[in-house]
Amino acid sequence: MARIGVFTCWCGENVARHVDIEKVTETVAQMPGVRCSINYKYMCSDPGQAQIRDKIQSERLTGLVVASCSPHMHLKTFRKAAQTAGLNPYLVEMANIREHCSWVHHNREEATAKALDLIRMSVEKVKRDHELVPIRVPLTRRALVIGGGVAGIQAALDIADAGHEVALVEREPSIGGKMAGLSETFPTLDCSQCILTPRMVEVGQHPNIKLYTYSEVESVEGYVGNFKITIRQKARYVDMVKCTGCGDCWNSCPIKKNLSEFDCGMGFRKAIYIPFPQAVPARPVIDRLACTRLKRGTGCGLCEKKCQAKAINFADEDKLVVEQAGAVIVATGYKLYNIAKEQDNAQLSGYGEYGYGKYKDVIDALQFERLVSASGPTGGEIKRPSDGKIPQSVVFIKCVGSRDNAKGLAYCSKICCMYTAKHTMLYKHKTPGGEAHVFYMDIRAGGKAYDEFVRRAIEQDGAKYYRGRVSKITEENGKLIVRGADTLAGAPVTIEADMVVLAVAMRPADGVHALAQKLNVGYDEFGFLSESHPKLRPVETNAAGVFICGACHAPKDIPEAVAQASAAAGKTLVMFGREELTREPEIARINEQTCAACYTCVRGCPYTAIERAETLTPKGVHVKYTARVNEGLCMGCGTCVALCPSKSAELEGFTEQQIYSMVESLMT
Amino acid sequence: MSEIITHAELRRLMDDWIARGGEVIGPAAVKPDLVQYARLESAGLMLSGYIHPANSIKEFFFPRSEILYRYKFTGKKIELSDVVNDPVKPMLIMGARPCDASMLPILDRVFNWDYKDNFYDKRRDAATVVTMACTEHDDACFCTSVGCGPAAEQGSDALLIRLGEDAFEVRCLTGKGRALFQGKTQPGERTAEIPPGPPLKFDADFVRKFTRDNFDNPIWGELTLRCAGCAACAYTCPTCHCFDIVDEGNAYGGARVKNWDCCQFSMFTQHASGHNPRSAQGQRQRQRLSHKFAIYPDKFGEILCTGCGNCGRICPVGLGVLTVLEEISNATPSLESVEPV
Amino acid sequence: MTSAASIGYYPGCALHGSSNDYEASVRACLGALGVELCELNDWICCGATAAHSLNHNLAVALPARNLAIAERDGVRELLAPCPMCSMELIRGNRAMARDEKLRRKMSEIVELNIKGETKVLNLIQVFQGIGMDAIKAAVKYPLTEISAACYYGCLLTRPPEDLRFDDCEHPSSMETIIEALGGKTVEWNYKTECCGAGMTLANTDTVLELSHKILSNARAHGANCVVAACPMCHVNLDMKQGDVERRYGVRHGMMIYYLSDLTGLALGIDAHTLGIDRHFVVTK
Amino acid sequence: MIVDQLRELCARLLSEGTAQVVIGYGQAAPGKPAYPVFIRRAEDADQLVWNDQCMTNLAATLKRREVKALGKPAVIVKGCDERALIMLAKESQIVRANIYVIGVECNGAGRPAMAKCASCDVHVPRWTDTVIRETESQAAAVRTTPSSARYADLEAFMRKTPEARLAFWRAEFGRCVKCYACRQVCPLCYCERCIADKNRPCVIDTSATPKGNFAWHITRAFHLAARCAGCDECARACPAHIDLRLLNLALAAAAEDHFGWRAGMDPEAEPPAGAYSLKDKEDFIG
Amino acid sequence: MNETNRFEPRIIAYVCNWCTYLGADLAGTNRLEYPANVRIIRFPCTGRIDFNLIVKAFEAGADAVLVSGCHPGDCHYTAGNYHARRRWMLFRQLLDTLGIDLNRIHFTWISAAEGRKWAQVVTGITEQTRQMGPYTAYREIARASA
Repeated sequence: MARIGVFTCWCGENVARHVDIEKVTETVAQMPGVRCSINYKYMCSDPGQAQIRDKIQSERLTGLVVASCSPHMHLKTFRKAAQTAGLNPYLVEMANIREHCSWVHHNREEATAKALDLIRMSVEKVKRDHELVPIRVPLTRRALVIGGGVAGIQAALDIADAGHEVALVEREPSIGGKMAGLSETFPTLDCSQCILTPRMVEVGQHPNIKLYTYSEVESVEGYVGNFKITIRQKARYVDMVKCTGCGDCWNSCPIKKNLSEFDCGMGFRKAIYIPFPQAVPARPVIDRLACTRLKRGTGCGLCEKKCQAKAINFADEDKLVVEQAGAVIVATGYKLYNIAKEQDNAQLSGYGEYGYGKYKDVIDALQFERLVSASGPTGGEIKRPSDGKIPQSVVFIKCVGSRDNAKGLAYCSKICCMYTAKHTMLYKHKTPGGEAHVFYMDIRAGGKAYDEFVRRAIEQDGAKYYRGRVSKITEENGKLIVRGADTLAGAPVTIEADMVVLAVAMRPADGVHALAQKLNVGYDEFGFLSESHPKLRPVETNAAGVFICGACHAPKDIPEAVAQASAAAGKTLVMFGREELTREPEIARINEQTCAACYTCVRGCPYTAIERAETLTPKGVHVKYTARVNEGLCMGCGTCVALCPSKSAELEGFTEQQIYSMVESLMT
Repeated sequence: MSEIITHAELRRLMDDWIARGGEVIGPAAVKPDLVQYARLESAGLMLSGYIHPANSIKEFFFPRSEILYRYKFTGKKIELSDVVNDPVKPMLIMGARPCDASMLPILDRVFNWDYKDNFYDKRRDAATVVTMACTEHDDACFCTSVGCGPAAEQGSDALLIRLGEDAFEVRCLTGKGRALFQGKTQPGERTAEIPPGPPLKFDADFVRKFTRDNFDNPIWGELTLRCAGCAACAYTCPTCHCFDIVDEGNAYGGARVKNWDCCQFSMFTQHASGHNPRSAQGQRQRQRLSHKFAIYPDKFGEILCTGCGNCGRICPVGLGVLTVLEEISNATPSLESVEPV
Repeated sequence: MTSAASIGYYPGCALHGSSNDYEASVRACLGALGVELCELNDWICCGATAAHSLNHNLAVALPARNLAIAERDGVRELLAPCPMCSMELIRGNRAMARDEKLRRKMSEIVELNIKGETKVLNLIQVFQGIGMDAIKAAVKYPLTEISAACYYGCLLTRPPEDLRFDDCEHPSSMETIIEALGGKTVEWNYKTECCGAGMTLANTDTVLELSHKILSNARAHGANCVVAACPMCHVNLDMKQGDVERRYGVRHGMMIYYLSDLTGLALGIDAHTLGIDRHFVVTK
Repeated sequence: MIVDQLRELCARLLSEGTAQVVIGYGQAAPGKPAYPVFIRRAEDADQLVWNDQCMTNLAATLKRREVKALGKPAVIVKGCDERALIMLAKESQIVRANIYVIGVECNGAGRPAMAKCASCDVHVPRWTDTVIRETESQAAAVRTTPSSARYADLEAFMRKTPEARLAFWRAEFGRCVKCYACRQVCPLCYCERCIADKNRPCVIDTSATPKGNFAWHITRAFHLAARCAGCDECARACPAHIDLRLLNLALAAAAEDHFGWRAGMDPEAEPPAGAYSLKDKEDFIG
Repeated sequence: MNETNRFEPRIIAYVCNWCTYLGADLAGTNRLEYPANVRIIRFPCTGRIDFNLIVKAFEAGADAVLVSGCHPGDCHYTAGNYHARRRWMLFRQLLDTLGIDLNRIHFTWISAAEGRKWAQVVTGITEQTRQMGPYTAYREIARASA
């Protein structure tokens, strides 16, 4: 039999002014199951709480209703008080007779009647509360970082520096990501490689970091604190241990004309190569599609002959490695919108009108970065691809793909305004007398010293900005005819350019969707990964223990990516700082006996916290299929309960019995 | 020599009953394609267009849902309020099929052999049942096989037999019947012909023996494999009388309610432990037939079936009592010796 | 498509009116290639530019009725040689495919069931269906003298998400056909530029300017004729060419052919049958 | 004749061991209603019939444990029945590979044909292992009905006032005795413990009173929202002739309007139940 | 004081914990007075509120029901409100077919910042329901027990 204590609070005058406390106390005392009903001026004060504790013990209460303010205000307070007195804290309910009653209803009779209803409902609810204990989840203090660009590097180093082991997985043969290929960075114009390569080296040498380059995540099992990740190490054909990175192999390789990925197709590499001189690890890889020996199975083998360390292994195969981790950080970065035509999405129709892929001198921003980079294919001289001439007039077009609903991408890629200004500067600095024309929709230069930077490009370096779009680029007599509009002047503009640089939209890197599905992380309509809350949980995801940073989340520049990476590392370290993970026990559970295994809940759960499972006898014999809640993942929203037709799903703290008894208590 | 009543007089009689505050129940077209026994708003007897209504008169004596008592918590006290003595209106059942009225003596025994069920009895006392002899039968009818017939008198207070278009011969069988027709009939020369009922379709004694001897026979499961497990047969059956008692209410009060229940539901015998002694539909079908042809007869000496055929007509998969028994007869060679006469 | 195939044919207003020369050549050359055109029964206006700015229901209902008739009559493929017509029909189909409710509503309005099973084709798609090999095989007089600037205009490749027969901005399918006919083509810059057709009456100056640019660019790239597959383009470049020349004081003298004209000539059909003698610009 | 092909196929499937049981239609005598039969021996294949009395949706038998115990089934489906089968697969109740599906072309079942047949657009099942077609001449008689006719009965009903609609349902549900025939014959009502049988709390009053009956019929209909494959077995089974079809139609129309979804039409399509779209309409939310 | 004989509707509000409940808290903090006819039942999320609860509210004698949660995109659990929205899209159609008065059922999005909206919504619903009178149609259904 229930023994409920009801404690009605005056809240000084706040409740008492409009609610007849004495009447409430007396009426409540008559409610079925109520053992004691008392009131006090300030229930949340020490003497108030002392009364609660005393009554819990003297009346051997089995449940507690505090009729006072909002549970958002003091539920924790009273739960703690109950716990101190030996009552399970989840046997406490509050009736909100202040915010929802006395403060908003000034008719004493009506307010008193409503207060009684609110308490009556809470009494019915608390009678059906269960004793709950926080869920404990064991924790592996090891992190997995996916993506070795600047964000991944930052996150890995932060966690490793805090003394925890990190596995860093990078798809390419070297870490460094897009930033390693950039020329100079805005707004300071410092050399990108000068700031990044020391960090890359640090990663390579860090005792706490295990580096998997040329590797991809194959599958993910487990949940927060206990992930098991299988990593595919692609065949490199070079023994990483034996190899010294001397370069004899690539110097001897006869297969030269392979477009360099690192140079965005603007330069060439060998069939055995390191992507760029400062690569980490500084170990080559053989391009199996280019290598004569690997293609034919016989012949050539020059690299093998030249290698004194005997590191070449043509028989190498992909390897699967399993890593344990408590947290996963996704930092898979971005790619550029392929304006010739995106293959993965029929909506993205490309920008045929700009002739990318047709006219050699129409290039994208990353290609331009390689052209101006001192380590690039032209050694930093700006020569146009078609004939190697120095362009005297360059047109830069912004928002190519971005902010263009007609082409399928509605969002702003955020960094193009800044890097285009940088591009005009770098071009003007290197090409005396050259003309830089910029077509823009808006200039978005919010950031420390950003707008000043753009003004400098326009005012000091003389870049010409036109507010308007370019409609078409055609080629006449070796010139690119750029036809656009200057909407401020209200006139069409035609520029005869030697080269055109397109600031194309940022898109999430290839393969991120498959990865997101393995990790149960959501993504938006453009494929960017979804954070758990846009304001308050910006690096968390709905998959507990999975964090995101960098451009896989949304377009962002280097400082932002780095800041977010450190935030993700910080969140990971907060988790690792605990003894064990405890989670709120007000979560869903499934009655496996009645579950019909339709798995509607599995499809509907926002946290993929419900799994397809099997009920087995103690001896392991199959009884039936069922759905099962993963306690490590459930956040307690209760969506499954509403979706479950047989009501085999139940949410602790908001059970069907509780809700129905509350509604029915209003029938009297 | 017989007593005759005209259709017009019969209507007047029903009208008077309603006018005096009683209720009249009879077959009615409640939907264009559905005839059921229903409360009649105004008098008028439906004489053709159906073989048997899609329900039985059972529910007017033993309702689908009936409150046994109400309860209320006041302060820390519980208050009960009885409803058993609430009055019921005088009820005239007019034009029931003899196979329906025949269920009354059967249920009388169930509700009175030990504990007297006042809820049933007060309705029974308030009722006068006038049956109408059948002039037609269909494939589903098998009254003659269970000791009933087109003009069976069990449970009737008076029996009407059609005499031409608008007159009936009245045979008053009880005091209630005589009281009802007192002064309403004229003597007549003609005596009505009672048409023949359906032919004999199985031997009830054989069925009784078979069910007793074949508790574990897989034939039950085999014959009833297509049973969907609903209660359509039981709830339209005049004689099925299982019920369940539930409390409907909240912490402040409510009512204890008696509802129809059915042995064909898997939950019917489900134990709280999870164990179910009748876990398969075949076992539940066996139970139903055993109850009708062995268990009830063992206790009360009569078959718990009036042969109305509703189960066969209404079953969504055509699995009435008759179908199963015919199959048993077919499947069992020994039955040849007791083939219908 | 096999030879002697039959496809549905939606002429629209232009091919039955001002551009009956186009219809003549389409019929003649497709006939010679073994494709029989079955004109759609009781066809009505496609809605063109006017309907969608007046009434959304009307804009869908007009093409919907034509499509429904086609479906009712078992027409699986429907040729609409006018790109405006084909675009309107395609847009109607798409609107109904995306909105089941609209589809049912249209079925009710036009009192015919519409499933959206009829595929609408333009002239190029029909040629693609016949196949370049079949066309090459049928050529009697290869177009050796022809150096054509293929002009697609603004509509022929649109809407790109529905018309995937060619690249919207850099099309090349017409070139492939001309080359199959033995002709040469030039690479030029105004393939998909607007000719100003919508402004023909309202803003003649713009039309003349646009047409002038198109003609000039074609000539500059060495073309001796322009090939179009749109009645509106043809009107602007052919009929208005004299005005252009007077306005800009130049002599273009550029023959404007329909794609079907050149095909017909290569197949050995005479210019009169093809309606070429009804063009305005005439050269030897 | 279809029936000959069916019998031959049945015998072959059983003798080759492709299926352990063939679920089809049997008939006590010609002209009598056809009911499910469960053929387990090739020599019994002659029990199968095929005619316009084959109304029952045999997909509904698959949920029953007695039937599951018979082994791998081959089941005969009409186009409409197949929709339920597809939904069962979508809801993990069957594994397609573990069932042999025999499709039979149907141009109307029942005499007169059932209401659903008038707007049928799935005369020929497609998700089958074998499909048996009518002869050419019969197939030519295939009806094609405008899809707008699908909801004609509903639209007519909705022209009544809300008060008249409520009065209608009070009368309809007033006849409900809670025999649960509607539930038992429904291929998609496969819960092991129906919410109607749940107490603590009692979501649906056990009593067959207006309160309990409204709660039951609202729940039954809504649990089938965007799932009901429109076989109308519930309405056909109801001994009180409650017009359950109308409720199913209402939800089917809503699912089609909002999501362009028709349950069980496309085995590849993702069901809207348990899912959501950012573009879902919310003109009713203030 | 009440005017005598004025009908006081009973309104049950099912609200989510993170937006509308806090919105109602804010109405309190700002002392925005509104009619005392509404009884709030708190859920973690609108995704938890299933259709049976609306039926149950009417069975319990409610004259109107309000379901309120986070605006699209604001759900504490990211998607619960989207699930709810889809549920009500279909459920309203069923109720409409049954002839149940849709003016008795209200859906709103009210954020934690919209205390004023909460007060306005409750005032509006109370007034509207008062105009319509008691929901006798369903009360009759619910009352007509065995």
